[in-house]
Amino acid sequence: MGHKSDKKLIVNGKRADGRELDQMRPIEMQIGLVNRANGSALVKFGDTHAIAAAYGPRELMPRHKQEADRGIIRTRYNMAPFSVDDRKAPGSDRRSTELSKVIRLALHPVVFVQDFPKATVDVYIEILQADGSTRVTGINAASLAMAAAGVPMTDLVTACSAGKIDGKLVSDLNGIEDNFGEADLGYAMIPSKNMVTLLQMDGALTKEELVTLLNMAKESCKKIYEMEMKVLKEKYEKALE
Amino acid sequence: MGHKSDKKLIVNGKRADGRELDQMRPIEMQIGLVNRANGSALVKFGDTHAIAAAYGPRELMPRHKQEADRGIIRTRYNMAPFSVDDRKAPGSDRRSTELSKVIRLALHPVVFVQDFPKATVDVYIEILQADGSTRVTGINAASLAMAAAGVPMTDLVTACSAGKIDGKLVSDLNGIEDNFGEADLGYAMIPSKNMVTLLQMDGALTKEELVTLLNMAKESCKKIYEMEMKVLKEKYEKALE
Amino acid sequence: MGHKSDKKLIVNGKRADGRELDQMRPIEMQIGLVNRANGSALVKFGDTHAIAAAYGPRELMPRHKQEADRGIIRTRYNMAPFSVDDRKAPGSDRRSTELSKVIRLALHPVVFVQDFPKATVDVYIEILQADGSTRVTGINAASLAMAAAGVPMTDLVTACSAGKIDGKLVSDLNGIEDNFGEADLGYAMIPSKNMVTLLQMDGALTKEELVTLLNMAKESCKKIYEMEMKVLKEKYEKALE
Amino acid sequence: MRERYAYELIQKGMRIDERKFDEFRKIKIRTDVSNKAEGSAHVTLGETQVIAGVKLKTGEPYPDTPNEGTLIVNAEFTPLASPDFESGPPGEDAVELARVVDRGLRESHCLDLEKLCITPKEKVWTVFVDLHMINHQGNLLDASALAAITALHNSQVPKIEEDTIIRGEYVSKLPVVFTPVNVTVGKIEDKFILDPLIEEENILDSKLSVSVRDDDKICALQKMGEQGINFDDLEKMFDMAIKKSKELRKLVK
Amino acid sequence: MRERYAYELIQKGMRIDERKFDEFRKIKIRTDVSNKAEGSAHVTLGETQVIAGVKLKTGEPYPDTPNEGTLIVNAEFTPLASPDFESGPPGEDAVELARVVDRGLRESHCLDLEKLCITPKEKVWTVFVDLHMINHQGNLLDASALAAITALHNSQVPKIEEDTIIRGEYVSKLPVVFTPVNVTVGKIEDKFILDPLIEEENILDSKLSVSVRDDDKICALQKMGEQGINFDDLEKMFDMAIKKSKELRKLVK
Amino acid sequence: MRERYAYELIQKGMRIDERKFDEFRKIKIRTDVSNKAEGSAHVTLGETQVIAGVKLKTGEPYPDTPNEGTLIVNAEFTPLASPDFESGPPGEDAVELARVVDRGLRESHCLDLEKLCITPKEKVWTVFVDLHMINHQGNLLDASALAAITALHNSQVPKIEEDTIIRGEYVSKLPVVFTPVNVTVGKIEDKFILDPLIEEENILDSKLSVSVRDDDKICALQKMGEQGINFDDLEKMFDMAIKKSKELRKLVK
Repeated sequence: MGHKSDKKLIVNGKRADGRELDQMRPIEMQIGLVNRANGSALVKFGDTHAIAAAYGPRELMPRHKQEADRGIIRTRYNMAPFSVDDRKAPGSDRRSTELSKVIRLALHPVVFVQDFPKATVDVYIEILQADGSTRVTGINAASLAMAAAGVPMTDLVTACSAGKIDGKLVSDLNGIEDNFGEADLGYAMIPSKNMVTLLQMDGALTKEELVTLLNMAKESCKKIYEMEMKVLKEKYEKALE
Repeated sequence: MGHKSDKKLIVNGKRADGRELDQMRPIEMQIGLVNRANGSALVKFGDTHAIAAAYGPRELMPRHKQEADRGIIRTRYNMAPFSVDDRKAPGSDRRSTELSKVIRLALHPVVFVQDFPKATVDVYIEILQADGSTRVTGINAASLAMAAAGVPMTDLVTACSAGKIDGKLVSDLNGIEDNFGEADLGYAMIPSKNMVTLLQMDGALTKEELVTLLNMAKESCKKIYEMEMKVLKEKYEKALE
Repeated sequence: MGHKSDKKLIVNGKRADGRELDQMRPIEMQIGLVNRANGSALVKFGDTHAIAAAYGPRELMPRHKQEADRGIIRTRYNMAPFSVDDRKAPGSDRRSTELSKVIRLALHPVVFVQDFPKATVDVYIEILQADGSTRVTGINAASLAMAAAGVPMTDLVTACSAGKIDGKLVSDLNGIEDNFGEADLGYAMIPSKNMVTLLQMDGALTKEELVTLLNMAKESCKKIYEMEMKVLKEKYEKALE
Repeated sequence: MRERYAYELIQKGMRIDERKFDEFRKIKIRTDVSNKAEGSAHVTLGETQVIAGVKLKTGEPYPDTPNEGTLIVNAEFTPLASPDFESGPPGEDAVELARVVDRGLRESHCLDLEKLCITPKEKVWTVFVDLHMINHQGNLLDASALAAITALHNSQVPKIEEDTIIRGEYVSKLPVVFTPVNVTVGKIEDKFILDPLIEEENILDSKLSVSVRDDDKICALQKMGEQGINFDDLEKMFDMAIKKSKELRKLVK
Repeated sequence: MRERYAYELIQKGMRIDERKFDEFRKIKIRTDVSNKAEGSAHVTLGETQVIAGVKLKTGEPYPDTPNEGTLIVNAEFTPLASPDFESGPPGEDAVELARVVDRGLRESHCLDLEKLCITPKEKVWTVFVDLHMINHQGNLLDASALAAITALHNSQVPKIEEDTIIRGEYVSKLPVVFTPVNVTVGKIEDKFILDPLIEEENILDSKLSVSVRDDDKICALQKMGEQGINFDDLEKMFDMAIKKSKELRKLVK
Repeated sequence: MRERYAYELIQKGMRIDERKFDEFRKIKIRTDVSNKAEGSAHVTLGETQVIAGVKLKTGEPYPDTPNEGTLIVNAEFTPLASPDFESGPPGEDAVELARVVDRGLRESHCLDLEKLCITPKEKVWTVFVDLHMINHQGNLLDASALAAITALHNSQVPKIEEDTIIRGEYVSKLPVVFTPVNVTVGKIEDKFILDPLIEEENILDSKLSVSVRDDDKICALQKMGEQGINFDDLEKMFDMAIKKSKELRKLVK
């Protein structure tokens, strides 16, 4: 946030990539792909592509890490070295360590962990192409992958970003908007329960702006939720054929 | 040791900071502070500040590291990144690895390890400000922390430094004296038993100089011992009130 | 392979170090040296010196890595920091990781792993001086060390290199030939079974050249095998005296 | 035990240490606690203690901000501070804390980074803020953020002569223009509490960390904890944080 | 179970998925699958999937090749791709795969490295080929090598202005002059199979990876697996690899 | 078993291998044992074997000693040398050994570091002394120190042309001006022994490593072992070390 720049991100009321302020990029979702996993999904928010695979519930090893009365969730968020402008050195860094944690906590509220004591559900997210909003794209992919894997869940978690650029509040930041904008909100929720499970913001916003932004994010999540339900339904119908 | 320098460390028979040759810097000791630990202490030798916390005896994990007939002691000596002129990168290095070992062995002789089989006493030392003699300041803090924690011990371990600067033998080196002096002695002992438990020297000394230096260190330790007993006594008396 | 160079590696039909094309460097073998190990050997191919020590079969720890019905072999290939022109930083790197693996697999076929379930044979190879063909020199040392340790084996593994330099096929590459030649073959076999257990090549060879090279390597291995049997026999005879 | 007790009290509108839900423990702040640092602060929040130390080092600017100094925040969960902390590289909790404090400082633009440029494109000051945990009795994050901004306020810029830093001599104060403050709001069922004790932290459903600037703008948010937060509760949590931030900011000198 | 079945079928000259011994699974290759990369390829080999991404970076040349760019191949066995892969630094299998692919590319001289020199002795292009495993259903090595050479064929060299790489603008194609292809021949007792499924890989006695160039020259060999290979079988294995390499090479565009 | 036997013998004034308390095992020193090194030495102390290799590299001087070369000592407890050593980064014993040898060399000023300056403030020689354990039968420290100083004595300074080190060509000997020698005195109850076997090391109460220079000055001390040393015994231990150091020094050529 807040890199100084002469770049105009909004021209004549439209964003540099032609979108309206509250318009998300084209979204694609696909279930399957990684057939070694119990469930997997690919989600694209414009040029941001995230693939996720879920394994488990499976026995947690080493044993002394098991919990007797509940299962655990482990997540890994990882960017492919070629997913960004300057090659990213492989391996985890501070950013991916934090994101892996907040993603785990974003998914946790929907999972019946008490249904798989001593076991783990492992969710791996790979960012293949990064153009902003990677963590929320990854959460959507992860949520679909877990659902496809049959992990016991109350609902899907849906996620999106929003932010402030050139003084305006907008939905679904792309990479340039993320780098040169004034504020960036990462958001995930359980639509059926009106529960927020990821909330990260950096920037500088009045409380009123923040509340408006949250409402925009909530609206986006509703749309994403419908798409996710549709793709899951198609998957199941296809499976029943 | 032995950096060439034009710095005069002794002028008119007094050291740069105004001390006599055999004079230690002002010493402060305080017990408590880290109430999550079983025992803790802060010790200041002039501008060198060390805090230590002792945990245990507590069960040693993983289990295959336990010893059936005795407990173990683990120590960690660590410098805060801001404790030195040029920021120290966090994490252990070769120096701290060695110091953690010699500190552990300096403390070991007073501990009744056979009283806590399968368990460990963990002693953590943080150097918050470094102006020479950090390891010995840390040993004093550690010894007090262990005593305050009720670790079964025969006695306290007391520690101090001594050295040779500008051709003279002196007590309690500060940072500049350590860097530009001719020899540096790190020393710890169990006063009641006349036993030496830490002995490290670098420099170039005749045997006679070394023996003199050791006697100076022994004297210093006696004084430190009295201070330590006093602060412990106050602590206990306060506890009994 | 394939560094461009004006260096002539063959002059008047002889190699830079005076050898004929199919001539190996002087080979020395010695058993013993590391008496803490169950078996050890030093093998020299000219200026390439490798020492190997074998430990075991001994219990594999941690226990969850044990296999109920067979033992395992672990190998480590390591170059001493001073064994090469530019000091090598200590510790494993990608090259040594790969070589440790291919060496393990080169030795594996001769070992009766089912004879030591839950146990491990550990073979450590140190390159003290490197002048080409280090991995194959190391395999010969390892094979002798294992035999000397009494590891249950069907036969020895013998190893050598061959390659193409200045357009000619040659046996036993030295360091310069390895760096500036056109192809490099690493080869190990079990002579009595005509079985190849290491085969690595880099360069660019027609199939016909490759086959010729393999036959040269096979011949070299026969000679090495005789030397190895001789040194082992001497060892045993000496032991019986 | 203590957790169960804390839970039952909160149900009744009370807390173990008799505080109100929106009340912080007693705060003591000492500055200049490590004389090798360019600035430092020791924050005591009840029994919780954190030291922040600021060190300056010269380095290259980032290519996209050639005229600006850089800021790096690091946190050490020293094993000294809690029986639950272990030696070794920072775990995810330490990394998260450092990054949340970092964002609060960075996004508030509290440091005038352009004043930390020495030679454009070539040499700038790197400001290291190291957070050292001394005793963990809950709410390390708010204590750390408070220690960080206080240490920055009390830091000085060293003198440079012929490319060498002259340690101990300073040319100016560090250019601090805002005072962001962090307030974490804990949620347990339908109750909201500030400055949780460690026993309370262990029973919270979720937490929301809010970093607030002098002008009441919110500069960083981080939702923590295993449960979700009801969307409709967010505004209330922002209000609690903004209100309390004014009080905490007065303590920073 | 599946392994036993695969074994019994092979004894009878058959395979689980009804392929011939020298038949590869269906291959699909998509290029430009990651738009931040200078070039990329997604190879599907039956159910096995690998992505190769090429990134260019400027760096110093090696002292002994002052006029040549450099090539670095790296492989990530992401835990996504198989229940047997774990997070953490690359294990020996990932390192071996990367190094075998590297040797196949390097020894074939498929890249004209001299064209990747920017300023002799000072600045050259470093070509990173990152292999990202997506789904492991056997024969990752051949799929990776195919992805690598395809990605290189589809890569471009970025524009440089005043020492800065202009991302997204390109001046030329990467100078690829050969198309090495990798064919791994699996051996199980006296049978030889190509493109093993994972169930087949688990029962192979040994494998021989052969990298073949357009002119049928062999550029890299790597024997894998716990058992030896009969000396007299080697030539047959080379022949199988050379023959199949022509077929695979046609797929690279 | 062996330990118990060693203990009982020592009580009677005897040792397993029939040595006197102040007697070293037979020492053999070979130099130039690794021809890629600038100098090397292989020390055999009874069955204990250590190789020291010296390599020179150019680098920057430390800011506070701009006209001096630098010295780095590293020790590898290779798993080859003992069933108790493990692969992986150096443990605390290896680090301690390297640092004690380092201090003995450094504090004795045995190397004239000013002669290792190439260009003041910019370029100096870094001297790496790598200690490689080959067989551990006790007293690795004294053997290592002996190998280190011998290797330094036999090292040469490579030629430099146009900033490039010409490997294999040398311009001078390494400027070694002192010959520090390390003698470790072991203590078991009221007995003092030199050059302990590994069985003896395992039953020692404590050890004192003493590094002695040609002029009998003591340059480094390191107390090791789990028990304390009586203050009044120290002088006797120094005397033993100084006396024996003269004998060992004669072996260094």
